[in-house]
Amino acid sequence: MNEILEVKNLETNFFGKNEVVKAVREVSFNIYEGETFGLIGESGCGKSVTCRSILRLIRYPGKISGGSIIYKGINLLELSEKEMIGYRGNEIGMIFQEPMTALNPVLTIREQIYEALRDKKLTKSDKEEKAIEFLKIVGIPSGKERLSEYPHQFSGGMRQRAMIAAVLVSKPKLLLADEPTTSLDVTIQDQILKLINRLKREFSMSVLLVTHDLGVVAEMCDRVAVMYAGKIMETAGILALFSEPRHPYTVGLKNSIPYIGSQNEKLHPIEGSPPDLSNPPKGCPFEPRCIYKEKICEEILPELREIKPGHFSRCHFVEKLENEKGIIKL
Amino acid sequence: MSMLNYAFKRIIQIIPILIIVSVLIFFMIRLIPGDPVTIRLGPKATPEMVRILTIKEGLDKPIPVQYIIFIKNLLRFDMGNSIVYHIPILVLLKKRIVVTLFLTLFTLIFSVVISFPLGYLAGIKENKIQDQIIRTGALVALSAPQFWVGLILMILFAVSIHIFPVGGWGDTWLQHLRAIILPAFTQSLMTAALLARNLRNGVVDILKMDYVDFAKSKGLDDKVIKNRHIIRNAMIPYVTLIAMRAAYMLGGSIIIETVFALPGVGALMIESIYGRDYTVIQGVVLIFALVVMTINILTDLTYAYLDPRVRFE
Amino acid sequence: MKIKLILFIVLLLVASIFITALAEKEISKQIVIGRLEDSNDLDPITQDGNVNIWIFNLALEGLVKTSDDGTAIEPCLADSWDISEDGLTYTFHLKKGVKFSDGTPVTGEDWVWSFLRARDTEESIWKFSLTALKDVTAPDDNTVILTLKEPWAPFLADLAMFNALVQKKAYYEKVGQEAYSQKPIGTGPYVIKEWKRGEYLLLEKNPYYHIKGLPKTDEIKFVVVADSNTRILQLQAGQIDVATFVPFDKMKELENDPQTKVVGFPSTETRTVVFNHTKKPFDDLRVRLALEYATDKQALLNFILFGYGEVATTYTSKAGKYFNYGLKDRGYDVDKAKALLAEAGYPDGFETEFLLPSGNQVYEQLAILLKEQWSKIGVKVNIIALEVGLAVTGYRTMNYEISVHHWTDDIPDPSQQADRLFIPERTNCVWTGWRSDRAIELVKQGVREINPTKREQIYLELQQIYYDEVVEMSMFYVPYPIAMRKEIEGFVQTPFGNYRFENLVKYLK
Amino acid sequence: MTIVNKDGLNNKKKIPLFKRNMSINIGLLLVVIMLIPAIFPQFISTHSYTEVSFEDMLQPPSSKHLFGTDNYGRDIFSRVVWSTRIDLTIGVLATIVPFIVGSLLGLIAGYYGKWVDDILMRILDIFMALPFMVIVIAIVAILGPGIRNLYIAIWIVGWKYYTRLVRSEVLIIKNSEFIQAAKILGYSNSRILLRHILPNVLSSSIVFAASDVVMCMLTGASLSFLGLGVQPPIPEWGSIISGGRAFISSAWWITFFPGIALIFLGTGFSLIGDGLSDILRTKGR
Repeated sequence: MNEILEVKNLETNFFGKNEVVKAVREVSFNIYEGETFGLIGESGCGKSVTCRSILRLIRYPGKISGGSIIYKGINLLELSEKEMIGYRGNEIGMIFQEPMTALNPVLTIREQIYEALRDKKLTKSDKEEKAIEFLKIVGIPSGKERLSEYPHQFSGGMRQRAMIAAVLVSKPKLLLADEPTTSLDVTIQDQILKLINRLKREFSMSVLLVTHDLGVVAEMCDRVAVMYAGKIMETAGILALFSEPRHPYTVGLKNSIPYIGSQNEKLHPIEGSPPDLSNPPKGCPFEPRCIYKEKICEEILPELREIKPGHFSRCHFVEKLENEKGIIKL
Repeated sequence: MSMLNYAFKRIIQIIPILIIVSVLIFFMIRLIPGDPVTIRLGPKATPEMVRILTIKEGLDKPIPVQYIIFIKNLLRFDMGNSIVYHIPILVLLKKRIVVTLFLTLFTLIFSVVISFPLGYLAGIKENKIQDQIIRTGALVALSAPQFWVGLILMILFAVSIHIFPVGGWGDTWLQHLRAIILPAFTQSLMTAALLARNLRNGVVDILKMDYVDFAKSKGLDDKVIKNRHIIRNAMIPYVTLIAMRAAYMLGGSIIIETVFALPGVGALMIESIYGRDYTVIQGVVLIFALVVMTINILTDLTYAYLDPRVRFE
Repeated sequence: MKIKLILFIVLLLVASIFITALAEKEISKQIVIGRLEDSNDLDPITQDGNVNIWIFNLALEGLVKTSDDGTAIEPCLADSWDISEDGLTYTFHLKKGVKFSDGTPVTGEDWVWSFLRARDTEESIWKFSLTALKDVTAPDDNTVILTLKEPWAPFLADLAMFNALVQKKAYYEKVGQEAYSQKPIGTGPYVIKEWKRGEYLLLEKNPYYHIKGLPKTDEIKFVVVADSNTRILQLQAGQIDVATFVPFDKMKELENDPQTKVVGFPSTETRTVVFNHTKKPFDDLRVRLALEYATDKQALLNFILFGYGEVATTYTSKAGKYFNYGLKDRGYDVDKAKALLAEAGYPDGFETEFLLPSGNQVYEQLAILLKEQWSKIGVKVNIIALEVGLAVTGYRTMNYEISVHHWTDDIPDPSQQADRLFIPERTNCVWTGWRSDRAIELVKQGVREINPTKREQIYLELQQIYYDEVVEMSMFYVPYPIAMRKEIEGFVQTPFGNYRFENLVKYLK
Repeated sequence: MTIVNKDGLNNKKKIPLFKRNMSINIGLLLVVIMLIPAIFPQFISTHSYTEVSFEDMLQPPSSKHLFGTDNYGRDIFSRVVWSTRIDLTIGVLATIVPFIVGSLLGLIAGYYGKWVDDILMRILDIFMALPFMVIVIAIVAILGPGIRNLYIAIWIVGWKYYTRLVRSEVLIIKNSEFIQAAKILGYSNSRILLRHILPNVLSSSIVFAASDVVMCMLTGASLSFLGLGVQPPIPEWGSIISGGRAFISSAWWITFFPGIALIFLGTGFSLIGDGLSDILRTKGR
């Protein structure tokens, strides 16, 4: 199984008038062909920024200040803007969180799907055919009529489907899904996730799924990276992550969601709030909220250590956690 | 509601407003002390002369009666004769309107030519030096009194070097063209400034929009994004503003027309107020009101046309 | 020898070329005149103001006309006339073969019609000038006989007025009042060719004009340039050839400009500062005198008229008939003024309002400067510049304390102005509220007295009364400020404002 | 899932307005500079602004007369200085009243809707349909000129813009949760209007007001320019300019300097308005 994408020490900063917000700090992970890789964390932890960095969609005053993003052996960060265009869409597609804002309100769905079909040879009728076909694929019936409608005439779920269609027509190999379901209500969420799963198989894509929802991760992902305050705290296979999490933050996350059939209904939200990223603590960023914290945590930022094959964690007390399995309710 | 019904509904709404406006203006101008006759005859006219002329002009009748006559004629599309010039208002207005239309048209052309590139540039260069310069320029332009700018331009381009005539309208179309450039430019400064700011802010906001990124993520090149996704969306408020300015200018730009001695609607308006040429004032104001409201309706319709999200209630 | 000869011939040729060049100086076909406002009614009977009056002499003519300097009555369409002893019958012997501008001959019928219409038209505000006229007859096309109800001294002068001009009856009856007021037909040097309201009035040479070779210029174009400043700039830029109503502050500049020249044509215009006699303290002669003494008229003249015109001593102008040269300017004397004020019971002066129409630069200057000068005797002036209509109303309703205005005669005779000024029924003594039975008496005599010397005495006395009473404060006699391109010759404006353009030409270099 | 929602990108420390916005600073600076002549003209002006002298007529700028003299020989510099107070007051006073009245009307129209709204909007339509300058001139003509009536005229025509602005804002905010909540909690309308809605809808009309000050100054100047403004010989930039108009070919300085002063002050206010709108826009995002 070979890598399709490798992110190494990615650094993305936002340069405000009087401060620099370090949104993504030395993030590294990789995605294998055909797998779904999850990136989870509270909103603002930098997961979306990481996602956009891959397509180099970081807006002024943001800037990718370091690291490398290697897609099929090519470092995207070294490409010219012109070369980059070649990768957007055809190679890497992206589904945005808010279809309402991601679709141009004054353009018909037709225009927005057609423009993704960049093959010059295509005639109008070809394009229409394709568009309708893909609308059907994403589950929008009677595409012919819907094509000439505007986004605001679509329901939330339909809009998301339409956007997915607009992304898929150019058959990307890697699909970035930035919180694709956050803006939708639960029933629709499930449909969309299922849809993504199905399409992933049909088009044999790899997927990077960005979400703050452990449930979604559990349902979709093969491997997961947990992000906190712009850093990766833990990376693991989905089972490992849930069965034996090796980072207090991950634990915290887990304890904060109800489990069907779990013994006690009591939930443990994580107290406190993430650090200010314009001057991150020099120690462990999670330290202030951590229940295992000790002196050292303030002083030294732990390494991301491989504690088991394929299982990485950034904590001084991985072993301690291992011994106290008890607190982890399954 | 369909566009047509909507338009129709709006057009119906015009009528009562027109009626109220007509009443307002009719009585308001007659409230102003001084009447056309004494003003024209001057302070030393004998009461006898005044009496004769008042009767001649039909101003001896009670005001309500005059109003009824006015409305009667209006329904026959006759606005009556100018008290000062003794010719039909419409005849008098025709050439004045030509001047004002000409002025408005050129002002708009200048405004767009100036504001579009600048506004767009400022937008995409948000907070960069170009943006700063353009915005400051716009601010200064906004705070510059038109009559002053007009005079200064006159000194520069008409008095020192005779590139343009110093006011006046001329007889041939060529002269009209030369005559209109300075005033149109003067007037365009403010409009251009407003438009440029409007476009700039529009572009700035749109650039923050996800759909621009989404378009990018689809691998579109900058040209397509610029034309299809940025400009097209930014045009909506821009075009609306242009229409509003047009409506404003069609009222006749009293200041500009005074400074450049252009025989436009504005000049006619102020002449008529000074001369208490009641019939002309009524006529012009009514026409103006009609034009403004029509343009407002057209604006809303264009807006609806450009922005599919707008629905008619 | 030969060479000399050749040289001589060459010189001869060159010289001849020069001479021919000088001989026939080319003149322009059209002359453009910039004026303040457009005419509004060209029917001399129904029209109502100078904008029309001043141009009638170009298109229409009467039996007599005033001389260019306005002092005398000259024959026009009448070669000569005789007046009966009782002064009730005027017989005019007409010039032969005079044609209207449409080529048809002038008939006696036209004359009779013209006079009766002038006298009897209800909506004419000028009827008053012909009230004495009893009857008109034309025994033949070369004689017109006018008979009067009573002896009327200014009658000849009245006949020189714009409403006594001969017009074509048949044409009027054909086109009707409305069209006629756009384009009357007469015998004058010019014909109305085109009139674009508010823009220009185009006059064209009358091919049938009764004086051969005149007028010299084919077309006269009056353009409306309401804004004085623009008018001047257009003159300097050569867009117009003549600018009327030149602001006096501009005259110097235009005089020095190599392109232009200026003329101040003497006029009957008198500028006066009026007092409302019905309001304290202006009912008191001493106060009026004090203000007169506190006013440095010469300084004001220099300031406002830049030396054009002269200080006025009475209500009528030198250009008018029977001017009283005996009256002298009282001069500028602040102490005397203070004394008078004190005497009148205002030792530390008083506060008053000065009403004037806004936008009139000359009036505004006058007000501002008087404010300055009068402050020296403790009189505090508050300037109230009202929009024209408001100003006129305020003035006519005597709702003012001090104001300013001017007067111009229409006829070369003092009777019209005297009547307007001294007969309270007319304008309440130009809205001063002052009245003098002696003056009223004199005015009545003035129009009946045929004997010139006796008549002169009457008007001299009137001027004396006005002077002694300081009815108004007469300020200046103001000329018509005209500026024109250097190439313009023969521009004439009579003291009554009428334009005379028979000899107006523009030389092309 | 209870995840403490805190946006790492936006939790900037509260930086005081002035630090944050340059144009406001500059704008304030300009205005403050112009306040000096407005408050202490007597110390700055070099001559009396009314004193006329035949000798000094139409003098070009010199050490004696910084900005030269006009056709009365009056010192332009001193006149420009003395004008500042008047124009400043015109600008501010002419804006405040329409701002308050207009905003309140907009508030009422927007909040109560129904017939109140209808009536107000129809009136607004009528005012919109009448040409601005014509009304102003007519009103000034009816009331007679002078600063007081000039204010009234501008007030009468000025309110409509604020009404429109505020009304549209109210319509948006009216249906937001917290207003609904306030209603459910049974707060009185007046309390909801003033405590909850007003603070949220005022911003845009404050911004407009800042730029409106300029418009009012220009309108005032324009009216004086047309001879309907302040009474002579009181100096006012517009009237100085119109007075100098006759001399633009010979004495440019009469026209030039008051214009500059007007632009200077105008730009000051515009900058403030611009800055404010910037802040609001960033807040809005």
